[in-house]
Parts: sequence; structure tokens; C-alpha cells
Amino acid sequence: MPSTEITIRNVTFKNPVLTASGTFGYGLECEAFLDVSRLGGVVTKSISRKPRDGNPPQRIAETTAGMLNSIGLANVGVDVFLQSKLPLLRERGATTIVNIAASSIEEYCEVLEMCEEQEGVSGYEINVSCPNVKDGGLNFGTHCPSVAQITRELRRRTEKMLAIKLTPNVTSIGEFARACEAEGADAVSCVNTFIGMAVDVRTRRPKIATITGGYSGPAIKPIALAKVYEARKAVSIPIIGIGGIMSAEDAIEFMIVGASLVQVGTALFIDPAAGVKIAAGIEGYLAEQKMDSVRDLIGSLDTSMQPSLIAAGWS
Amino acid sequence: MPSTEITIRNVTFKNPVLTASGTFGYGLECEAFLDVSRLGGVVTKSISRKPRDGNPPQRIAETTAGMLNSIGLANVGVDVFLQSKLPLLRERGATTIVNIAASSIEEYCEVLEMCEEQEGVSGYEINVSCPNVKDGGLNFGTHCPSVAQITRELRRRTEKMLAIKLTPNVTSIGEFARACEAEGADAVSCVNTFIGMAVDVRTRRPKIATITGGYSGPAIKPIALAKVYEARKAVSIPIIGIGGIMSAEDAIEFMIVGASLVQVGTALFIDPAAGVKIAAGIEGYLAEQKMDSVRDLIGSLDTSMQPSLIAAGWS
Amino acid sequence: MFQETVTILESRQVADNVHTLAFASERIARATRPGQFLNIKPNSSLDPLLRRAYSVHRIEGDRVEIIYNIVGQGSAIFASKRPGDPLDVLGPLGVPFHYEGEYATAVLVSGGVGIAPMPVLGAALAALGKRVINIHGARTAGMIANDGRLIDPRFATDDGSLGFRGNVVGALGQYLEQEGAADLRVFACGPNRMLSALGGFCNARGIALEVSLECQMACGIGICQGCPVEMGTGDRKYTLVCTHGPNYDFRDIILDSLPSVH
Amino acid sequence: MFQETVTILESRQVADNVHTLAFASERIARATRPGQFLNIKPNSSLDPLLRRAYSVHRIEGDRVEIIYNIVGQGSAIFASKRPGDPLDVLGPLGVPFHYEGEYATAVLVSGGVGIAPMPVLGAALAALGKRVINIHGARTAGMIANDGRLIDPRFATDDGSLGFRGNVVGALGQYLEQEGAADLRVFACGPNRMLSALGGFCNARGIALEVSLECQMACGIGICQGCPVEMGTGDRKYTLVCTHGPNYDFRDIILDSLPSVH
Ligand SMILES: Cc1cc2nc3c(=O)[nH]c(=O)nc-3n(C[C@H](O)[C@H](O)[C@H](O)COP(=O)(O)OP(=O)(O)OC[C@H]3O[C@@H](n4cnc5c(N)ncnc54)[C@H](O)[C@@H]3O)c2cc1C
Ligand SMILES: Cc1cc2nc3c(=O)[nH]c(=O)nc-3n(C[C@H](O)[C@H](O)[C@H](O)COP(=O)(O)OP(=O)(O)OC[C@H]3O[C@@H](n4cnc5c(N)ncnc54)[C@H](O)[C@@H]3O)c2cc1C
Ligand SMILES: Cc1cc2nc3c(=O)[nH]c(=O)nc-3n(C[C@H](O)[C@H](O)[C@H](O)COP(=O)(O)O)c2cc1C
Ligand SMILES: Cc1cc2nc3c(=O)[nH]c(=O)nc-3n(C[C@H](O)[C@H](O)[C@H](O)COP(=O)(O)O)c2cc1C
Ligand code: FES
Ligand code: FES
Repeated sequence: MPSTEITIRNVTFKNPVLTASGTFGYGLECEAFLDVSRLGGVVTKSISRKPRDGNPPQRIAETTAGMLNSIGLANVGVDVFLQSKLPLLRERGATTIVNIAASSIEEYCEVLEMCEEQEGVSGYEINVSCPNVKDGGLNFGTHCPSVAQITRELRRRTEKMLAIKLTPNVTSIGEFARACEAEGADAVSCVNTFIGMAVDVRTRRPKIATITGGYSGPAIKPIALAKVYEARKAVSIPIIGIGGIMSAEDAIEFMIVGASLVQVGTALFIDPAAGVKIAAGIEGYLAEQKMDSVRDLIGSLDTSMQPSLIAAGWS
Repeated sequence: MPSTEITIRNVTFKNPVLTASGTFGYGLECEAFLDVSRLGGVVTKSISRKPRDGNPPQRIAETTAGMLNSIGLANVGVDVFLQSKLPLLRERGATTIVNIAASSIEEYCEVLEMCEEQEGVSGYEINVSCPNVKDGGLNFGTHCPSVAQITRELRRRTEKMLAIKLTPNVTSIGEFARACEAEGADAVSCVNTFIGMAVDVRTRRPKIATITGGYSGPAIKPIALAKVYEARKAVSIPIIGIGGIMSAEDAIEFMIVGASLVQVGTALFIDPAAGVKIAAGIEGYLAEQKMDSVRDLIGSLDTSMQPSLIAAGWS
Repeated sequence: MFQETVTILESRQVADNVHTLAFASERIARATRPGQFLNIKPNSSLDPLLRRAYSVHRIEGDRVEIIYNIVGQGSAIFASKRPGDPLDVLGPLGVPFHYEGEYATAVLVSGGVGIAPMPVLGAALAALGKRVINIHGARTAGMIANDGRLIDPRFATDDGSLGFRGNVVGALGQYLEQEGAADLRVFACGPNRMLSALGGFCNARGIALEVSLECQMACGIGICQGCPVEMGTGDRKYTLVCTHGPNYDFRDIILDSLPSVH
Repeated sequence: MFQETVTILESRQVADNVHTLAFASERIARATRPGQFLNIKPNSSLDPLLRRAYSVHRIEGDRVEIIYNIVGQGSAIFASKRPGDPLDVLGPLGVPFHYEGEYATAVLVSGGVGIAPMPVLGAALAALGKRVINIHGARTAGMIANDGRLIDPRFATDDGSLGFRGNVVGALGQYLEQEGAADLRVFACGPNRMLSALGGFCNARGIALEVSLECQMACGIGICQGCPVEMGTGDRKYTLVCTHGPNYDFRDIILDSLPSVH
């Protein structure tokens, strides 16, 4: 049996498939469909210091092979999370990564420090795609010095695995990945949602209340893969590949391109057990390809050209 | 009958639907399927100074609701274009926009100047998503000062309609649109293809020879729409909306968001007459909505919130 | 809650733009309570991507039936299904109608395919010994799927082609005039506009009203936070229609917070 | 070239993983020349997005037939079609086989579904008075769709379960040994690996060989530049398989420039 374990810092994931933040609730809603301990890990909905109601309806719209969302980081807040969600996740044997969202650097630090004291938190994923209220709603995630600063401050406060979740809505994701690596992040998660939009032509209104929203699903996969490829060339810390993964093949593409772990998001809305099925599919692929370990897959992209391409002087 | 005419600078397009560069050959290949004079216009394949062979195979890959291409700007070169393609387009009554690609500012100017003397060129669309050979292959299109400079130099050389075709692979397309507006462009075309990638998991090779390629088709539509919306807020010159338009509804979405014209690309590979059908569909919509002119559609997005959203203090 | 690939037993049109689909599932048939819904994948393609929500319309042994309008891509695909085809169904989902309690008469008011949950609800109520009345409205008689099995049905059509001429609120008013409003609860399902008018009518008369809501969903199982409706009571601002609903006491929610769907 | 929504007449499996689909189109039936292909949309969904290319396998009156393997999403959808279903077909496309000229015998060599263009080509050759031989290869007898209508067929199977044990190149060699190579042309269609081996064999013997290529296409009509194959002769570097091909004199193209498809 091929090995499917992946270790990042001091966390060993039993397989490389995690559920993505905001697409699997608090990991407790889907017990009828799967055993969360069989996932590589569960990334929680973004947790903020205080509970957040989230945006008004309409929060979602379906598009071709994808969807838009403007949930607005609706969450129970860190107190309730630690009190009533985390203990259950621990009981069920989930490897839990707490995803943190905040509107100021202080808030990021505070939430992380509150989690530090808790059992059952394996690591953190930092959602930097939140509006920075201090700088007038500007997005942290598209401002490289902010991302670097958040990483630095959080790194000083934890010995646990620290992954920074990058937004794809930038010219060069490699630059952001490098900043995270330089500040001591253990990994970068690529990618969060793309800015997207849809209009109801009958009413001429945006299909979601916030006009633009986050675009996810299989439609974004080719762009997300290219972003992972760009990040892979920029840094040597592990990359967590995210974006439109619906099948084991999709996950394997991300790993071949350079991801050490993957996250499954939108796919869970169609099949809540998709994560476990994809993990099994990866194992099957490894066996079929006679590979000993899933680690051999990471970055195994073969870019040697066909003979004729080289002959053609193209490289 | 509602009016479908749109005028930009001195060009009147009989309807707002053009065929996108590189997706309709030289406008002469599809006579069996449509009469090109019934299109709003034809944008040619990117024309360079010299003929270009293009990239080696594999040049295309199908993905979920989209496709990747790495054609490599294969084209006959401006001499052959002017000699043997343009006269036929003119004969057939096409409103022809010449799309120009180049690897240096001089080359852009030279191609444009060669077209200036010709009858049958209604205007230009400048493809800035080409590698700048002088600056070591860096992409012009993601470097705002380069885009500004190209616009400035070309504007000095022509009184014809000049549209700059922007790449979506930047943090802020609004910034690029503003630079074009400031330098006298008549319009910006939003968007060119997204950088995307796909991997064959059996061979672990990239599915296209150039590893990454241009991503197009319905999968990109929501992102392209959001880019048009961003550009709309940044500039007041006309915007040409492009990206995943498959139906009249799709085209109408772009116009509602702020596009004055639209281009249909990948859709033509499935239905070469899609442009004409979409134009008819827009006309039908206008009649149904009792609108006098397609111009009333442009930027008609209704962002007034539902009462409860305002009550909720959300805006 | 199960995710099951079932086999289609029947697929047919039963009225103008009204279709039904029946399949066999012992587990879903047994587990479903009145007012619960299923989340069904149109096909295995990624376009359409998401599942579609449908109330359970009838249960007979292992046979489960839904009733639906063709409104877009997904429902058009359902209508092309044939007996023997597989169907990927997830459910039953949502909190059932709160139909137990002390009252004598249940008036089931439905508009269009809002009729969907009423047969299962009616049967459960009858089993509890309640008196059950159905008031069902549609634009014209041709749009009514009347298979003769609704309990004590009264119809309302906009054009008067069947029953009361007017909408279901008018028909309910007529019924109350004749039979009185004492010891009665109303259960309703239909377009938001109808529910809104009905809510005004019942509130003004102090009649208990439970409504079954529709809103766009991504997951249907509480993991996306995509389906909020504003709450009129309590300290939370929103409730999730898929897991806290879709069946609510009308006074607990602010219907107008929902953008209109079809 | 027409784009037409046709009606399916027949859809069935004819051998292991070999299926056929027949539809009615007077215009396509009349216009198609040997070796031309059709570009067919699997369904109206946007996933799969692009059309699929299939050679015309048979024409009988208005009846047009293709023969295909299930290799992925699109072909699986075709196999689920039933008589009466609509099909969006664009064609005929491509340059026909260059089969006219002065020679006595045409040897039609095919591997697997490479058999597709051979019946139409064979009929055209027979009408010109040529002697026609078919050499058809497959892994095993079960994968051969032999409806008894191939002209003068000889079979080759890897496992020897039918005809010659070995590949079509071996079978061609055997044929030539028996009948000689004079005044003969070979027309071939099949996997690239087969065409490559066949090309080596024919080149070494100075036998004229025309091959029908496969490569991924986006448009099939020359507007995307997506289907280049390198040229072995001439001054252009690439030729577009969809509009300059798919049928080429083997010496005119560099087969190895094509990445392998299935
Ligand atoms: C709890 C619940 C129960 C329902 N029960 C029934 C029923 O029994 N019979 C019936 O005909 N319909 C019912 N609906 C509505 C049904 O879900 C939609 O008609 C269906 O999703 C439309 O899909 P489509 O692809 O045909 O339409 P499209 O317009 O192409 O769908 C586009 C997207 O919008 C969503 N959508 C469109 N209309 C609605 C709607 N009215 N409600 C929710 N989502 C919508 C779709 O799910 C899809 O994601 C119910 C909805 C909910 C939430
Ligand atoms: C001119 C021409 C004639 C052909 N004639 C036949 C025929 O008569 N019978 C037959 O069975 N097949 C034929 N093929 C191959 C056929 O087009 C593919 O098998 C089919 O496109 C596979 O589609 P899919 O969705 O099932 O496979 P998938 O693998 O899911 O397809 C993914 C993408 O790759 C493309 N693709 C995959 N395999 C091929 C291939 N071998 N050639 C070209 N594109 C491919 C598809 O079109 C699609 O865009 C022909 C191809 C060409 C170019
Ligand atoms: C409904 C929804 C809610 C999301 N909420 C969050 C969130 O709270 N925090 C976060 O970091 N990412 C969030 N995401 C982004 C996902 O974690 C993931 O990065 C993205 O959806 C791309 O993956 P996918 O295509 O597999 O869904 C959300 C995505 C969706 C669709
Ligand atoms: C095969 C192909 C070739 C293209 N070639 C060019 C080109 O030469 N010049 C250019 O400016 N854009 C080119 N494009 C981009 C299109 O014009 C268009 O901007 C893009 O495809 C998005 O639109 P769509 O989703 O409707 O295809 C090409 C696109 C495709 C798919
Ligand atoms: S639809 Fe996902 S939470 Fe309700
Ligand atoms: S497939 Fe488009 S040019 Fe050949």
C-alpha cells in the first residue's frame, strides 16, 4: 500500500485531502455522509474575534461550472468555536486547521492567541482576503507588505503550522508567496476565490447582493493550477492547492504541478463525502502507477519537451 | 424596431457583436455559415510585421466549460494580410478591426502605419499581451507604463478608432484602463485570455506544449464580467466586453455591466454563426423589454439594493 | 440523510408545464417527514453544477415522487429522464412542517407547484385525526395537476376556469366565511408573493400560518451559509433555510429579505 | 459545410467498445467525400464544451453513420443517445482522400476505429474501377465490427483470434509477398503508432501511402489554428489538420510532431 502521509512542520496529515474553509461548515454538519477522521484534515470556516452575521441575501449564484458567493464571513466567532465546535472535532479525530479572518492585524493575533491554548488545533490557515477596516476597506490580500506583516506577527506567536491563504486576484502570486516564505510561513494556500460577477438580465440586478463575489468551482481550476505552478517556481515551502477540485484526477493535477496538500471546496456542496472519495482515488492512482508514496507525486510535472519540439527550437 | 447601432469615434457598428481576435481566422473561413456583413464587426487574428509559424503542437486543450490555447500568434504577417485578406473582407462588407501584435513598440507602430494607407480598415485593437523581446520576454500587458507608451505612440499615428486589449492577469485592470484613457485610446477591450494550465495525469505532462496557455470560454465569464465592471468604474471611454460569451443573454450581461460592444470568441468554435445569432438575440431582448436602443442597455446595472438590505445597514 | 443513486420509475408531464418524477428508495421513503425536500443532481456533467431542491410530493411504499415546473436548465434535464435512468438524490433535508399540536382543522394552501409538499403533509395530518382541507391555486385549470388524490380540495384559478375565480387568499377568505376560523392552522407553499399576501391576511386575523420557503441553495445541508433569510424574532439575524427551514412560522421570518426567485 | 440539427436513426454497440450512430441528413450524405469528417456536439451543455470529430463511416441514401470508441466524456454521451434524439452536426469537413489517379490496387489499412473512413473510400474506389483490399487490425476478434460489408477484407489480431496474428503492418507484408507491390497505393487510418510503423514500411519499399490523421481540434474549420502538424516538405512550417488534412501523403508531414492522443 502506497503511503499517503504528508508532513508539514509538526503536523502529519494522513492523506493530502483537506476540506476548504467555508465549504464544510465546522466539520460537524456532514456526519451522515462521512467520517471526518478519514480526511487529511478539516479547515474550519474563517473564524473572527466576534460572531459575524454575514451578508444579506442573495449570497450565492450558480454560473457555468462554477458559483459565486458573498457569504461575508458569517461565523460564530472564536469563543463559540472554541467552546462548542472544536471539542467535537477533536472527539471525532479530525486534524483541524483553524482558518482565521480579521479586519486588523491585532485581531488576527488575538484570535490566534486564543486558539494557541487549546487542544485539538493542529495549525492555522490565515485568510488575508478580508477588508482591512483600518485602511478603509482595502483588501489585505492584494497588498504584499500587509501579507508579509501579518505573517511576521503570527509567526512570532505560534510554533504550530502556519499557512497563509493567498488571493489569486493579483498580477504575481509568486511575489506574495515569497513574502510569506521570507516571514516564516510553513506553507501557502493557493487559491482563494476569484472576483466574479453575474447579472440577472430580466431585472438588470447583480445576482448577488454584494454586486461582485467570490468565484469557485471547476471553472477556476485551470487558472488555480497555473497559480500553483507560479507559486511553486517562486518558493520552496509547501503549497496547498485549491480551486475547482472535483475528482481525484483534479487533485493529482495540483500535486503534479507542485502542491503538497489539496483542499476540496465547492465539490462538497454536490457531494459532502467528496474529500474522502478523492483521497481514496489518489491512493488508487498511486497503486496503479506503482508509486510508493504520494510525496513522489509532488512537483513531478514532466516539462521535458517532445523531441520534435526541441528540434523545432522551441523551449 | 429598436436601434442596435453603436458608434465609437468615427466607426458605426451596425450591432454590438464582433468576432474576437484569433477565433474567427481572417473572417473569410466561415462563409458557408454566415454573412460577415451582418456582424457588428470582425476583429482579425493578431497581425504581426512578419508571418509567424506559431507554437508547436499541442496548442489546445479542452477543460471544463473552457479551453486552453497556446497558438503563439500564428499569422500570415501584415503584408499578406493587406494583400490577400483585407480586400476580401472589404468586398464582403465586413466592418474590420485589425488586431495588432508585436514584440516592440516600433513593430506596433510599423504595422499600424502600414494599415493606415489601406481602405477597409475601420480601426485597430492592440494586443498588448505579447512578450516584449527587448525587455527579455516580459509581458507588455502587465506593465502599465508600457501599455501607456504603446497607446501614446499609436494614438499619434492614427485618427482611426484605437482600442487597447487588456489582459485580465493583473491586480487592477482599472489602472490599465485609466492609463489607456489618459493616452487617448478610444476604447479598451476587456479581456484577453487568463493564464491557465492543465496536466495529463497519465503522462504527467502539461496538456499544451507551452506548459501554461490562454484560458477562454464560458468558464471565465464571471471573472471577465467583474473586470468589465471594474474598468467601467475607472474610465468613461467605451469598453468592449469579452470573455465566455455564448449567448445573447451573456452579451447582454456585459452590456448591462458597462460594455458598449462585445466580442464572441470560443463560442465560434462550436457555432461559427454564433455572432450573428447573438446579435439577433439582443435585438429580440430590446424589443421584449421595449427599449428603443441598445445604447440604453450600456451600464444599466441596477445596484439599488432591495429595501431590506438598506434596512440591514448594508450598502 | 442519505446520498443515494436511485432508479427512475416514472417520468411524465401531468399538466401544463407540470412534470413528475418517481423513483424507488426504501430509505428515503421511510425517513421523509412532511415538508422535507431532496437535493437532486440533474446529471453527472459539471454544467449544471449544483443540485436542485425539490419537496417530496408523494410516498407510496418505496416509491418517492416529486412534482416540478420546468424553469431552467436543471429542470429541463429532469424532464428528459426516462424510466430506468439513474438519479443522484441527497435527502431528506430540512426541518419538517411543525404540524403536531392541539387544533382541529388544517388548511393546506398552495400555489402552482407549491402543491408539492401537500399530499405528504395531508396524509400525516389525517393520520393524526385532523380535518384537512386543500386550497390550491393556479393561473388556469390546465396548470393544475389534479390526480383526484388531494384531500378535500378546493381550487382557485386566476381566470376562473376551475373553482374560485381569483387567488388562494380570496379562496381562503371564502372558506373562512363559510366555515369559520376557529381552531385552525394554515400551512402554505407557493411563490413568495403569494406567501406574503397570505401572511398579511392571516396575521390580520390572528390565524397561525406556517410557510414553506424557497430560496437558492448551494449545498442544502448547512455547510455553505448560502441560504439566509432574515429573522423577525430571536437574537440571531439570519436563519439558514436549508437546515433551520424551509418550514417556518410566518412571524419568525422576514419574507421580504429574500430576493425573488422565478 | 452545413451546421444541421439532425435526428438519430440508430444508436448501438457493434463490437467490444465499438459503437455506431446513424442519422438522416440529405445534405451531408450528398456532400460528403471519402475521408471527410463531421464535428458533432455531444449535447447542449457547456461541459463538454467542444464538438468531437468523427469520420463518416457509411452513407446509404440520406443515412449517415459514424463508428466510434468510448474514450471519454463526449463519446460516453453519444453512446447514451437513442433513436429520435437530436444531434448537432457540422460538416462535412476536411480535404478528402486523394484517391484519384492512375493505379490499379488500393490497399485500405485500418487499426481499431481507424476503420471509420474505409467503407466510403472503398465504395468510391470501386466506382473508379480500382481493385480494393481491406486490411483491418484490432487487439482481438471481439473488437472488430465486421458487418460483412468491407470489400475483400483481411483481418489481423494481436492475439490471433481472427486472421493474421500480429499487426496490420505484418498483414500488409504478407499480402504484398503474395500479391506483389506493383501499381498499388495504401490508404491508412489508425493510431499514430500504427501509422508511424506503416510509414516506415511503405517508405522503405517506395509504396505510396496516404494517411488520415487524428489530432485534437477546437473548431475543425480553420479558425482557431489549434491543430497544426509539422510539414516535411514545402515552405510553411505547419499545416492545419482540420482544413489542409486530415488526409496527407505520408511524406508531406512529420507524424512525430503530433503529441499522442489516446
Ligand atoms: C426547499 C425547496 C423546495 C423546492 N421544491 C420544489 C418543488 O417541489 N417543485 C418545484 O418545481 N420546485 C421546487 N423548488 C424550486 C426548485 O429548486 C427550482 O425550480 C429549481 O432549482 C430550478 O432549477 P433549474 O435548473 O431548472 O432553473 P435555473 O433557473 O436554470 O437554475 C439556476 C440556479 O438557480 C436555482 N433556482 C432557480 N429557481 C429557484 C427556486 N425557485 N428556488 C430555489 N433555487 C432556484 C437553481 O437551483 C440553480 O442553482 C424548491 C426549492 C426549494 C429551496
Ligand atoms: C479528423 C478526425 C476523425 C476522427 N474520426 C474518428 C472516428 O471515426 N471514430 C472515433 O472513434 N474517433 C475518431 N476520432 C477521434 C475522436 O474525435 C475522439 O475519440 C473524441 O473526440 C473523444 O472525445 P471524448 O469526449 O470521448 O474524449 P475525451 O478524452 O474526454 O476528450 C477530451 C478532449 O480531447 C479530444 N480528443 C480526445 N481524443 C482525441 C482523439 N483521438 N482525436 C482528436 N481529439 C481527441 C476531444 O475532442 C475533447 O476535446 C477522430 C478524430 C479526428 C481529428
Ligand atoms: C460558499 C463559500 C464560502 C467560503 N468561505 C471561505 C472562508 O470563510 N474563508 C476562506 O478562506 N475561504 C473561503 N472560501 C474559499 C474556499 O475555501 C476555496 O478557497 C475556494 O472556494 C476555491 O476552491 P473550490 O473551487 O474547490 O471551491 C469559501 C468558498 C465558498 C464557495
Ligand atoms: C484559439 C484562440 C486564439 C486567440 N488568439 C488571439 C489573438 O491572436 N489575439 C488576441 O488579441 N486575442 C486572441 N485570443 C483571445 C480572444 O480574442 C478572447 O479575448 C478570449 O478568447 C476570451 O473570449 P472568449 O472566452 O469568448 O473566447 C485568442 C483566443 C483563442 C481561444
Ligand atoms: S444551502 Fe448551504 S447552508 Fe443552506
Ligand atoms: S481545429 Fe481549429 S484550425 Fe483546425
